[in-house]
Amino acid sequence: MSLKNILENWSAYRKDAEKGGHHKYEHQWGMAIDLDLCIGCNACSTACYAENNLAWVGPEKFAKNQAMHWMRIERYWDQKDEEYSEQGASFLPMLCQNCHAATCEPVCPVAATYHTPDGLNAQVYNRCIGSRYCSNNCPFRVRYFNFFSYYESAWPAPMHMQLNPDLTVRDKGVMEKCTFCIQRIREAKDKAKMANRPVRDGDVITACAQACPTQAIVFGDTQDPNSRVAKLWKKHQVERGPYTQKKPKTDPEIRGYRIFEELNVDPSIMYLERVREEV
Amino acid sequence: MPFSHVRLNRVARDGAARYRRDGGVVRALFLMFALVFAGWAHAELPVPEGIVPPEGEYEGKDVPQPIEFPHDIHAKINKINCMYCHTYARRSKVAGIPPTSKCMGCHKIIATDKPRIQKLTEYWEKGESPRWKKVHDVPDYVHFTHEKHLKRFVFDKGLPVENVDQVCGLCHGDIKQGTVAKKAKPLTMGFCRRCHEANGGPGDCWKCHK
Amino acid sequence: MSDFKIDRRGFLKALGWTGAGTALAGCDLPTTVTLEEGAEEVVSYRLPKEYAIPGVAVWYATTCTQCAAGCGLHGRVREGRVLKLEGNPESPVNAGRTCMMGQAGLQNHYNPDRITRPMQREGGRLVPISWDDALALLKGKVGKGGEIPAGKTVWFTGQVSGHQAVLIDEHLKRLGGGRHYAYELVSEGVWQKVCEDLLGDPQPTLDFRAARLVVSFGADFLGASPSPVHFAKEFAAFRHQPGDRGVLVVAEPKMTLTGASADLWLSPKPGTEGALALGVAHVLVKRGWNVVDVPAELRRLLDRFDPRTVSEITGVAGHRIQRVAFLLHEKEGAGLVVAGAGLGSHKKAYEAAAAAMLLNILVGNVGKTIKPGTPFPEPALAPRRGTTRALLEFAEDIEAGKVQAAFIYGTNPVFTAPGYLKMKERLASVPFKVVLTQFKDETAMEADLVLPLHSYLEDWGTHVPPVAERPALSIQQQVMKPLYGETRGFGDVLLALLKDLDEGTFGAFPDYYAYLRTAMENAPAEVKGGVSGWDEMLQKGVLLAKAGPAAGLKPKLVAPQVMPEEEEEEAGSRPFHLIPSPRLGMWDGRHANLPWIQEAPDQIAKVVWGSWAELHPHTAKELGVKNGDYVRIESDHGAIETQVYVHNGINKEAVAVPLGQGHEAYGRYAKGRGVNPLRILAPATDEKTGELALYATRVSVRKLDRSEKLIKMGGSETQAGRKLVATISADVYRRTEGEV
Amino acid sequence: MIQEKDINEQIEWAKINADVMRSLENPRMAYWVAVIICLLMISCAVVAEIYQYNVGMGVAGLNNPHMWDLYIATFVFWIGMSHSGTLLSAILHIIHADWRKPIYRFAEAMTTFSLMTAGLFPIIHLGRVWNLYWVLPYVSDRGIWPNFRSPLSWDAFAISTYLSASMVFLYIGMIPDLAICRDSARGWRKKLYSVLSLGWRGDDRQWRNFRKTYLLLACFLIPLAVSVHSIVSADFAMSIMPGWHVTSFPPYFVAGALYSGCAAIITLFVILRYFFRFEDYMTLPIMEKTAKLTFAIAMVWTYLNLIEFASTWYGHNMYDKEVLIAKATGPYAWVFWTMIFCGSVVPFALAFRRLRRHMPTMFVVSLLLNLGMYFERWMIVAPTLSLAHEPHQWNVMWGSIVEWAIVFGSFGWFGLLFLVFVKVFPSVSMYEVKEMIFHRRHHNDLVDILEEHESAMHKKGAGKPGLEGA
Repeated sequence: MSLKNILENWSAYRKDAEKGGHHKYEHQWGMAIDLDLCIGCNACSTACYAENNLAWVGPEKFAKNQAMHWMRIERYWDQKDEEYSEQGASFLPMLCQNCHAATCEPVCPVAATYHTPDGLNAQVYNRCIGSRYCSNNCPFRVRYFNFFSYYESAWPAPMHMQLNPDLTVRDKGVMEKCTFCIQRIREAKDKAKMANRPVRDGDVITACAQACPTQAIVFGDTQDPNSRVAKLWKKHQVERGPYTQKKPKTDPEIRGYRIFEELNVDPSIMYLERVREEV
Repeated sequence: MPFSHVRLNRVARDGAARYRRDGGVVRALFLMFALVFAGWAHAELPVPEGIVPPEGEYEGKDVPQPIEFPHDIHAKINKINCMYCHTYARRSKVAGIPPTSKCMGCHKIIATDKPRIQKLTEYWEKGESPRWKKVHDVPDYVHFTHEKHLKRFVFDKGLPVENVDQVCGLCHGDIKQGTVAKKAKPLTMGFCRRCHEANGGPGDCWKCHK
Repeated sequence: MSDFKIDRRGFLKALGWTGAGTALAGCDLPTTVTLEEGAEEVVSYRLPKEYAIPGVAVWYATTCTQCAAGCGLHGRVREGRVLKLEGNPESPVNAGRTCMMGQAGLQNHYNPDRITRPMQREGGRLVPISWDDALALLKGKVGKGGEIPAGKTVWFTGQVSGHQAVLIDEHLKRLGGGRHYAYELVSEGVWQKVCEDLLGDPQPTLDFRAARLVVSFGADFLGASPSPVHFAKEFAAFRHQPGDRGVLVVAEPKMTLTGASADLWLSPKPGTEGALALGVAHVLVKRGWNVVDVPAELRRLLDRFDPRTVSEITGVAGHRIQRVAFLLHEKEGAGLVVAGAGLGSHKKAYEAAAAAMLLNILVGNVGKTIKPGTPFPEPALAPRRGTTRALLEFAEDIEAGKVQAAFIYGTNPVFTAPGYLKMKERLASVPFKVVLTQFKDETAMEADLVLPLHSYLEDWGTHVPPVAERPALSIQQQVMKPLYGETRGFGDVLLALLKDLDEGTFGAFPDYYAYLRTAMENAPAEVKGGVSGWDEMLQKGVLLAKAGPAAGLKPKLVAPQVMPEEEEEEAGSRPFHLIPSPRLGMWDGRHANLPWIQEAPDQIAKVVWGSWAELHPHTAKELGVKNGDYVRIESDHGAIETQVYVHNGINKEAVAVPLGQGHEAYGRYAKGRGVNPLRILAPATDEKTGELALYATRVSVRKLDRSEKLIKMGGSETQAGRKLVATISADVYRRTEGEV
Repeated sequence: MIQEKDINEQIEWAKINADVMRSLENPRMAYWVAVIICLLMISCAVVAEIYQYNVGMGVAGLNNPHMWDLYIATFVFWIGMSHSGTLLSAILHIIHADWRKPIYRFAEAMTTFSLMTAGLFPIIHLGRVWNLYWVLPYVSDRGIWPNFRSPLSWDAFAISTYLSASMVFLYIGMIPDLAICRDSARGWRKKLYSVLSLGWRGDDRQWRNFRKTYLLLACFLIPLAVSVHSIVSADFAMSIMPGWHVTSFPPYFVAGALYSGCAAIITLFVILRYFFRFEDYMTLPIMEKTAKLTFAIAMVWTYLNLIEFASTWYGHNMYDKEVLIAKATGPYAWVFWTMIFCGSVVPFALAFRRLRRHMPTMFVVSLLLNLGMYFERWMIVAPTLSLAHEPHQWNVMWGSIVEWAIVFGSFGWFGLLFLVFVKVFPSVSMYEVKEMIFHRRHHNDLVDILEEHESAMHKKGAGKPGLEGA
């Protein structure tokens, strides 16, 4: 946040934070994740490790909940008390929801995390001082902190040759999280700019969405009405903004919902309900 | 804006410059001389109209290269365009070093008797490229693209391509005054930001930080 | 591919304008990239390809060899380094998608534990030698007039196909026709046999898109299957047919990845899946829902399997059996019953699979959802499907002294063979063992000669995917220059061997690349599939071949004898069935050396970096164990000790220990983690096919007074009343869902 | 019962000086032992901190849900501790409760030192402490500024202001006493005091200015003190987390702060009284008054606690409720109930006259109260993090040896600062005690006092003690 921003856009920041987000959007990147298609196979998670220079931490630190998986597949047993879990397991791909009214943003003392004109929660690694307030204030718990310096341990030569030059390798003391593959977005936008055309739907696809064997993840610009993701949002009557969905609670016929919507954080990821045959 | 933060910045910048000038009397003297030189050099290089040049000077140190490549001969005397050799600049985020084959393209014939060229030929015949020393660099967490800057300042403005050196010079100084390149601008965040604010570049952190 | 010469240390610095940054951490710590002028080096291309631009990525098409499925890949290469793998959209196997193993391929390629020099056994230990010595040694043993007598040299490999397979055949032919064993632990030999016998086609096409109901008897087609990504893709299409959602029923003793997404997950006692299938058949016939008439013999058999009896045998409730039968009837002709490893691992596996196939025939699925196979037009290139039988036969042949020299490639028998086979000792009795590998795995440790191979991203080859929408040939292209000077391509090594034996035929080819290129350019048209030029082949990466002649499906009704004649012995002292379950990711243990795979939680138990034993809550209560407690799992052939994870996705009579851990070698990331359940298998094979009966071991489980925190992901096992994963019923869904 | 006097009104000025000066004389063995212990505690912390700095925050056992833990709890604890001084010296000064006079000095010192301790913790807990200065708004070449919406950057301002203000307040209040010390000291102390007493001669003009300044600072300090802990509470209240997002947090925190502060005062009261033989000044009645004050605040705190529980309970916010129930029944239950016991039950000991007058009891009680208050801070930070909205990330942690070592060391740091203070500066305000006695002699009648004062100023005789100190 430069002084310019503070002085000129302060009220805008404040008001629009209540309305949910930035004062003017170029894009509003978003996702739709179909939980009925998700088979919980971990492909997205591993793809994320490969794309985003995620450090693997090893068993000891994993045991301490210090793992760094931006994309984690949560598995829940919904029929824990029955004899057998006859409807299988419930899988939930959980990643940063890039909320428009993000709770992580206002609390960062140095504005290392802020809302971009693309509708993303940016995390500027080299501005972060590691107060970890943002992670504390994230209802989804999807912000991961570099508790140690993993460079030597996670990428012993020649593994470091795999590192993606389009992102920083985060060092100890820095908060990090899913960026919706900002490097891919940036590349697509640069390409579009060089060709003097707007970014088209399908120009950007995140690593997880690209890998997903069942294509359960759809990524795109929810602001562009013709994008696949925007159509999905419309179809399932999920809208941007605070928790005032058209969907009446009684009507179960629309599968779309956003997690912790009632907190009014206005997430950018719509989940589609899992369907199960009543047999 | 109620009060000019530009002024504040100038204060700060001078502070930064002063900070940079700590380094003993010798260096200070050298630097004073250099500033004079730089000022003169700057006068040499016109700024295309419609561009507010980024403020800030920097006195880079001399970097000995494996071959003392004479930019002056190529660019100043022979008027070779920057992008003839640094051809990736308009197609990629990096300007790149010209492939050895490109050098040999001319120097199979031209000036083959010069020691520098013979050294080059050695490399070529060994099937290697010279290991140049990197002079201009931005931190690893910065995303800078040459292509977009060239598009904005050269092609979109319809600036004649033979004057591209004026645009390059905004951040690289007047390279063609000397032989091997020497850092002439601070290339710090303040340097970039001031130019962005003056020329309406993006102010979004994530445009440049990765 | 990028055409500049530079040593590996300089690699990152190559075109360092962006390259150097990659190696270095981004924040203001000592690891930060230095901005000091002249501190870093920049090396330019020497003679660049026109498409090679520093800072701009180039994509090369290649083929994944992390499992035998042969998915098409695109490798993202920048500054000469492969950075990321994505699926090749043109591949009929994966259509642009990948699985976690494919993603982790990078770590296989960049693995710090790769061996970089040939090694020879000298007095018990492996010492580095030069390639010349290695080849000389090979020449002396298996070269022209080598020590090894004709016909005594064998190849023991994983599933191979394409020109590598051709060259292996050529090699064996020239050595007097030794045998080529193709061994895959995760295989479906039984199912293939059943298809061959009952349908007359070993590999019919399973059309998920045409199916509205899939009943799986222990077939983990989404997870450990011949082609996980392909089936996942098909499954997605099957699940979301516009307006009509496919229903998945899975019957298996331990919940696999497939079972986890089932609408109805049934847990028959291990080994009783066949009975369950017959129970369903019984209902079908009794209700007259069968579309083909049933021979009297079969009818007599089915009479014995009324729901009540069957639910006694299997422990599955009667109304569930009725329900499955009804579903099959309701979706008549649009159902698909598959059987796989889950049950293909008991002594009666064949019969059980036959019973499953019986259901298909009864409700007339054959021809509708089960269609004639589409074999690859060129049999010589077709995959040599790996089976577990191959392993057993290899072991026998070693005993019988039929093996004097063994070339081992693409598999790790010492680790994956059941303990009772004593593969280590057996191999020792083979005079000359050559292991071609990237890593010092358990088998390599036993070798007389270890030849370091390129990683699959450095190597050339062709692969024919075993399962695909249509027959195809996937080209494995070198994606980046080899990391190490001393490694060689598998094809190159084969070619070297062959040149020595038959200079006339193979002398013309300087290297495998040349051979491959010639072979492909002169390949028959139906293989090339319309693509002519070599460059175009490389660009596409996959050639869509014309299907060869398929055997028509001739369904045959038999009466499978699913019940064992005598009751299982030692059931008393060994109450539990051991289920050494393969899993997507770790597979049969070949990926235990990839940190990304180790750190990726198991899909069901969410445990990382180790082994665990899955137990049903009821069983756990009886044993008085909870998560993290250590138990001793003991069979007649040994015991293993590991921690417990309790969940209700496993049969009460079963204890599942996942495969893949318990390596004694295989690099820093794999060595000494967890336990290997294969160590304690009881010798048992399927009676008909002789396939290894993986799940036929009875064990006892005893609590140890040792307990540690189970290293797993996730705090709460339930959603704790939140709306995280919401579930709605399918009929509601059907009323509303149009196409997306 | 007989109304007994707060202080013996017949003490001679000279005796007061002598008594207080005695506390500055060369220390006894016990003092050095205490110093050594403090130094050892500090060295624990220093070693731990160096290790943490080099290896990473992970060694403190922090993890994904528990991004904050004891560091922040301790930070809040020390901040709270700091409020007592202001309470006694400023608030009671303004409401003319003159019984505060013998004891406010060390309370004031306590304020400053606990702030100096608290200030360390935000620094210790930063992931990249070398960039600490980024939270301050300074003009930089990069033209970027801190995020003024973040409670953490408010903390930075609030605490630094409070610290500087209370230091000045402490110092100003000491000047006349320093002059007294100067007159009787020799050696390095002479030099020190002469510099610090700013040439105080105790003449009329100086006194007038002095009183103005003192009153002014007092008025300035009171709102500051209240705001500081409100802002600290904002670190939690401004968040969205269940158990943190509570409207009543600012008053709750301030009450808690005064509470722990008073408890600490009692502790130090007892210690000083015992070691420095201050029975004449730190008298039982004063102790009683302090105890009563503490008791009142304890009740306020308890009340606010109940308010918070009730609002959570009837608020029917699922997440809040879960956290509350988990606090009472979950793995942290023993901490929670200890806190309730120490914070709300133990203070009833202060309701009994006999106990109030029994020093050892008061000592133990005050320690218990502070233990309770420490646990309170812990219970604010940890449980919320261990089970917030996302059940998948639920996890309980108890901190690591490194974390505990640093927390432990902070007490040593505070102790050391205080030990140094009591030996270098008079821990009882001599001139104010004299004032107090003077007032008492004249029945606290302000008018009389002023007249007396005037006359005293006029016919100032050599033997006749005046207000100007000895």
